[in-house]
Amino acid sequence: MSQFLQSPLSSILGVVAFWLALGTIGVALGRDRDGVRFVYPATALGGALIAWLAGTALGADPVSLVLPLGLPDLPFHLRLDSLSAFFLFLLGLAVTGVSLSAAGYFRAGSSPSPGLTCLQYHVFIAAMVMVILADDAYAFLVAWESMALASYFLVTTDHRHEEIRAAGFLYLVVAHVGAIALLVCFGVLQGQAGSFTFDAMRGVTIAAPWAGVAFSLALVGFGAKAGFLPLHAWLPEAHPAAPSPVSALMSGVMLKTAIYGLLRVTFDLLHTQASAWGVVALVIGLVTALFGVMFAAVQTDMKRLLAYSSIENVGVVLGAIGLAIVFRAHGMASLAALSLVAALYHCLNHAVVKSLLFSATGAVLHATDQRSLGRLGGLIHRMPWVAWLALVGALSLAGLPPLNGFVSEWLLLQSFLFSPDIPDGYLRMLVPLATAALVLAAAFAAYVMVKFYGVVFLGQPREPSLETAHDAGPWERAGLVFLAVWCVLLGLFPALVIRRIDAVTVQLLGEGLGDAATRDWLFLTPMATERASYGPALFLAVIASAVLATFAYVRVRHHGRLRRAPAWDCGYPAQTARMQDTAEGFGQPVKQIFEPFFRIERVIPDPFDRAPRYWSKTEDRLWYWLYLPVARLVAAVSAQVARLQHGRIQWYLVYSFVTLLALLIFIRL
Amino acid sequence: MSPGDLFQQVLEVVIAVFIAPLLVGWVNQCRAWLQNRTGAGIWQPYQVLHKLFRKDAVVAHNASGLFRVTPYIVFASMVLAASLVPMLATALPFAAAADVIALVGLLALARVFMALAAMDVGTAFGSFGARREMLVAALAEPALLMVFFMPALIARSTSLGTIVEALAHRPFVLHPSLAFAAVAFVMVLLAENARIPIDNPTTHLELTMIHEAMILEYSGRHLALMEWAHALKLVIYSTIGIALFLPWGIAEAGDWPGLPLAVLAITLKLLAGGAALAVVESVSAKLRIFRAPEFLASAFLFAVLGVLTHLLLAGRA
Amino acid sequence: MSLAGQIVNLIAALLLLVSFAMLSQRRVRDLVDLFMIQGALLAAATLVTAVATGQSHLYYSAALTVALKVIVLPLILRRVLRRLALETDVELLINIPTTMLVGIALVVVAFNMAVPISQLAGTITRGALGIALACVLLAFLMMITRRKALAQVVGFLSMENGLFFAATSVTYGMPMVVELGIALDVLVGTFVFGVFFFRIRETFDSLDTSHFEKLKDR
Amino acid sequence: MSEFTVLLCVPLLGAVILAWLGGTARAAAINVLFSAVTLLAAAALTLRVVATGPHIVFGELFFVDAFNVFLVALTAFVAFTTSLYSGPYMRVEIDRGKVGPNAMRLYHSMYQLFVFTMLVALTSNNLGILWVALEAATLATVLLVSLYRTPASLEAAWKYFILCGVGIAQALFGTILLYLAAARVVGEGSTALLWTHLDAVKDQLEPSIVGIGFVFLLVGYGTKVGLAPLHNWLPDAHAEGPTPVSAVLSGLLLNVALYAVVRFKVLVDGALGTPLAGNLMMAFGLLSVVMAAFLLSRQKDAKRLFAYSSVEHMGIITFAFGMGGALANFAGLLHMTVHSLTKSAIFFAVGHAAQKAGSQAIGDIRGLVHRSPVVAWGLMVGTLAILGMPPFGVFAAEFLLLSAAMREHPWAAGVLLLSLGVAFAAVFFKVQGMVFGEPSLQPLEHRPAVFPVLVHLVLVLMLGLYIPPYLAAWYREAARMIG
Repeated sequence: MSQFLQSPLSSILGVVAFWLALGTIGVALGRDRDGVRFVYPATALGGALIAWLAGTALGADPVSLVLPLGLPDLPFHLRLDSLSAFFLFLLGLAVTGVSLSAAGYFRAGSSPSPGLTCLQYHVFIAAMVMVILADDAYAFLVAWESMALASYFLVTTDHRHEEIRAAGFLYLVVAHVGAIALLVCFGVLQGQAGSFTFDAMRGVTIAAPWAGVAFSLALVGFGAKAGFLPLHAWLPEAHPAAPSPVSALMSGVMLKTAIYGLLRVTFDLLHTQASAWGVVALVIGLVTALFGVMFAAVQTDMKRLLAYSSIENVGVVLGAIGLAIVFRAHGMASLAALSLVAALYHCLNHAVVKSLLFSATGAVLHATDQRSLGRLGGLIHRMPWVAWLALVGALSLAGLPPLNGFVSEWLLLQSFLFSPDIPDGYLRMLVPLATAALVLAAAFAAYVMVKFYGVVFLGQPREPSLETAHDAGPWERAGLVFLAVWCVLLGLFPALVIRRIDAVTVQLLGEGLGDAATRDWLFLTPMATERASYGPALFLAVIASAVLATFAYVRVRHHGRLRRAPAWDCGYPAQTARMQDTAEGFGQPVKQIFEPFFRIERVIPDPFDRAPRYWSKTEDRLWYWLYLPVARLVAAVSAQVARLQHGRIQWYLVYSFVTLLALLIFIRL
Repeated sequence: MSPGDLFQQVLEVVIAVFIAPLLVGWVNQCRAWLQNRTGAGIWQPYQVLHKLFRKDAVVAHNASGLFRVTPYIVFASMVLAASLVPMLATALPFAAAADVIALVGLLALARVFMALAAMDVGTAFGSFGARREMLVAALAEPALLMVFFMPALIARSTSLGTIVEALAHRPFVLHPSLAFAAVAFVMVLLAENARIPIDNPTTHLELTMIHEAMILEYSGRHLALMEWAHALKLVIYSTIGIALFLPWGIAEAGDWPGLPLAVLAITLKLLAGGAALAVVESVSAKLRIFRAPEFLASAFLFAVLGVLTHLLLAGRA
Repeated sequence: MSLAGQIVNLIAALLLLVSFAMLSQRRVRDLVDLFMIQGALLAAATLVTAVATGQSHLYYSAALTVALKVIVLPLILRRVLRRLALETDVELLINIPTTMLVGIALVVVAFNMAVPISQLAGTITRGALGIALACVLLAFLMMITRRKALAQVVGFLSMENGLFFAATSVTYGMPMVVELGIALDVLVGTFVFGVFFFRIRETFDSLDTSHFEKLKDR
Repeated sequence: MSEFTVLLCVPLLGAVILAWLGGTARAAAINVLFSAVTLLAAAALTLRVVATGPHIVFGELFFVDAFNVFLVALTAFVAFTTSLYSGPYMRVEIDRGKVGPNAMRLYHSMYQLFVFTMLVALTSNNLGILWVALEAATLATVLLVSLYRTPASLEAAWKYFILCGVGIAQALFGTILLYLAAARVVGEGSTALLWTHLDAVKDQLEPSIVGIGFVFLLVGYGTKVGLAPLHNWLPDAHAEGPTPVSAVLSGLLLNVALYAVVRFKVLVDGALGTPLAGNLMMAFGLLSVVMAAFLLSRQKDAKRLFAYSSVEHMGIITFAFGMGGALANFAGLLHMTVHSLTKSAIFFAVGHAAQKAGSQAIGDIRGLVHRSPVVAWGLMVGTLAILGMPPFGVFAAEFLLLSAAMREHPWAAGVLLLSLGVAFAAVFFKVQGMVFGEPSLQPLEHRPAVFPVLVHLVLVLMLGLYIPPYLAAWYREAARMIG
């Protein structure tokens, strides 16, 4: 056992191998659905083990390993340092919770070929681990694309539907474009360092123009995976298409691997140079965040809504990273550490929360077969477990204290507050705007979450079939509880977590938050107590005691009588579920306020219409500004090229002839 | 944390909780005077609360546990918020638990619960009330945060106690940016406390109400707690405004003799503030709900402008 | 220049003339005749070179040329023509004067191209390389301008002739084993062409390559 | 060397015997048997060459070194797996009345003959024989392409024949010029065309002749490689012939033609001392990649789609060899291997799919995964592999190539990457529609031959994750030889 502990890296590889074995077992079990299901708890066990191993590796010395795989001159290099340990920890947590609920989710009928899904699922998580562990470009790209492929297959599990195939295609194409950008990025780094190993890249400081190129490519490459604007289009398509546990992992963990990559390249390999990079990241991040939340507010599909919310959160993380880069470039390492901690904490929170919420939607989907918000409602009565646990997630995602979502937001706002220390005037002017964007996004996140939770779980059921919805099974409950408990723990004891995370900032920036942040386990004081402090545990204690005191006061002083009656509703007699506010209703004011963001098509009936129809579609402008023009351009070029291939043999002979003559003349010149 | 501090803390909370209905009564009375009515008297809110507490709670068939627990959570949140705002003195032991950002978060927590509870019953009014409330909040909350940032930048701290101390007890400096913040804050206050021009606390006119629509299904003790919390919120906002923009007279840590003076100061300021609020409400008309975002957006803009101004001026200095 | 060289040059000039004649010829049957003449000229040139240089394998080469290109291939082609009762006129894609002009340009290019090479060659016949290259290019041009499958095949074979002539003129022919291999390929190729004509005829009722424009990406 | 004799004689003997027995029921088994013996001989030869170095056989007429023995092994392997595949595939075609016994006799005989010509072309030391063998390969396959005697197949075969015939005629002219240059150095006669001799004196060859000769050779053999704009025969021939023929055309013939180009490039480089040959190859390679990438999205026929993909990949490999240097050559060799394996596997899968759908049109093949999951996943995985997705070998090769290209020709790397991206989107969109979705297919009367598909893909996967040291050493040696 002690030996096992001494080498967390090889133990983690052991878990990866174990997962791959589980996947193979899944295929072997094939169509025996219930048999396949019970593979997942074992997966969860592996996830927990990884989380624990990674937890111990945080702050420890980096461990390296070379596997005898890969290219002849470039075997797979692996490395476990604090940065990778942190992301592995995040992965472990999410995988544990999601796999537990996956054991409940993958019931009969959930997937046409459960064995295959099981294999893809395990390859997916194994590939994510390898992405995080990879320490050379080849291993990284292999793991990266394996991850993309496995998740693509998972997204298209239900590929009989045209739109799911379209979603999968879009996803894989964007992923591939990203991978190409990464390949070039590593190529640039390699050109300077002379080797594809990260160790070699780490060892050199790359000259300015090339470093900038590498950073931009990394931003594009990782942005395509993380969903930074304008490479986000795949995300709201692919997430809803996938089975819910997979959506959970994609949103919760896979997006974070992109963040991991960005951090790895920017801080570890490029040693963060120009403050301009940070500005770019900050702007893109916050625009992405705002964009994500605006679109989340107008969605009518619960998984799409969550997907857009993921875009928002990833944008926030990117904004935080951008700020960290700016601070770092101006030599303010401790402030950079603060922003970076905020970014990392947000990643961790989002991983747990999104896993929780997607798993909850999985349970809802299972119980009701409905994804559309217009056909849900009132599930808190039928599915109390899922509803109450989802409430934790929704509140956390809304960024409310004392849950975890608030902690990272708080840290980030703190770091924004210190940005006036930046010596650059223009930057200082930019920061208030950025702060405004951030708080706006955060406030709308609450709007979105109220919409999500209220429409799905509260109110009256909008469809009669919902009356028979069943609550989640024991496995799903276990997974949800696990994740919800982590939401609460991460919310209540941030100081303890940050004490650990600080190892990452020390690794990346050479300086962490230091003692100030970690002195007190109860209060979070990143700078100094008098400057800012936040004590969620005390916070909760006061609220809880106030609730109890009020309750006791009311009961003792007055009474606890309660009568049930029909809802009053200002006395309107006939109340149907259709009279409740809808998801579209929630979207309407946002559409109105932020109209330029959206591309809205409406059909509005005129007053004399015999069969009035109202119909409206809200779309992403970028789809029309970027994606379709590119597709059209390629199609146009193809059409031109295809004119050459017109079928007449004489012309083909002319091509050969002309080529020959041209070359002969060329060579005589 | 000395026992004295703790006492001060508890005292503040208790005062805030128990004067809250009084402030509402005072504002209503002022409004009545301004409208040439006699008014119900400043003690009326206490009687209403008492009445509500005695009545049975009637709960809709469709209401879930969330609906019933919400009044307690909302009330408790307001209590905690009250304990964070320096009303009489700046030395508050609980203040370490939450700074301004957390305070905003806390208010948001209460609001989200209220909105969810409003949606819980599944009536038309409840859900649109919730939606409107969240929309208003989504614009007001950022504005509020930006308002807080300005003094926070001045004091280089987000802890409310430190900010107020810095503003109140340091050598007098004119901060032009605070003017922007003050305007923005007042606008947020109006919006967040369901006041005209955003909402009308006295109407049940279906198309315009926000706050009332949300608590429409509440009755008995639940309604009492909701109303009380609402009143408390007004106190909190008022005291925040006072602490940030008119902080003079507040007692410093350990400054026991200063306390009576502080009590007097805060009473006067609250009376004046309540009257001012009544004036504002009486001279302005309720906005159409579609215009509310514009109102709030300008509040947000003011706050951002304030921060920008601060940075610009600080940059020159 | 030796007499043999002069004779070879004369034959080369005749070859070029035949090439132009093929380019301007509309009738398939006449094309085959011209091809036969070309083969005969090629054999003659090889023979002259063989006599002049005493390279024994050139005799075999000449014999092979006669056997293959003067006897067997024209025989096969004529047989095909008769069996398929092919219509006589060859449709052109470009009119003949234009083709001729392009052809002359090609001859200029070919000569220009060949000059530096032929100066390096050690053979008595090296001056003919330009003509050989011109023959190749003209045959190429003929394939481009003809629509009938058979005309294309004749062009292809004529190109092969040009290549043989080039080999003879600059290097006194390729090694025997290679030459045999090439001859075998040409022979088999012609057989395959023959098989093809029947299949095409069976399927399309004509040997016009304008039927062959279905496979395209336009 | 007995292995070598066996290697060349067995397919020839097979061609003769199958010309006689090829129409019978056992013909497929006999075909497999001959291919298996060839494979064994190739394996034995490979082992011997690996152990003892290059060999020259039959009075210098043939020789084997690291470069060609690896292609011999690959050729024999793909020929073997294709023969395995061809049995069940052609049985369906017979059952459906698309081919009769005579056609099958021709098919089997020509199949073996084709393998024979490939092996001769690879092992020949005489550049003239190389030419003869490649021309013979055209002749052997041209009738296979038109085996079904449909109008489209005839058209395809005709274009194949004429374009490759004309092309290879240019190559002959190039060979003559090279012979002229060589004869000036080593004297006339057979030795002047022996590669081993030429290689030794390559720096004494007259540059101007060799330069012009290379143009002819490149245009000539480049036509067979399928380099744009000389590639026009390729999609037609691949699409209209029987699928096993498409598989060997893509998997073997293109490789061997490229092999010829590379052999000549070595000589030309030596003679010229400038990177002219390499630059020309790079230009052709790049043009092929770009053209193919943009043509891919217009394809409606599944096999034609993958034929264009072959053009693209041959372009990449040509680019790699054109760039030269240890890394790029290594990448090129690896790419040759994995492209052969993957592309033939894809053709196997596509063939079965087309048989099930009764049509090769992409639009008619839908939901393959419901009807025959293994074939469907073979197609899907093969496609992803060929599109350069890790963890497959094609990615490894492209990674190496691009890393070399980025260092030396960054702009070219950009063009390559752009084209790869376009190709990815184009091909993947179509294949996704074939594999997934609502099924449109009939079950087949025979079990499809999935073993060859799986074997190829497993090998490709392995090459992406792990290149065995001896294989790597062998590639390195070959890469060193071709400069």
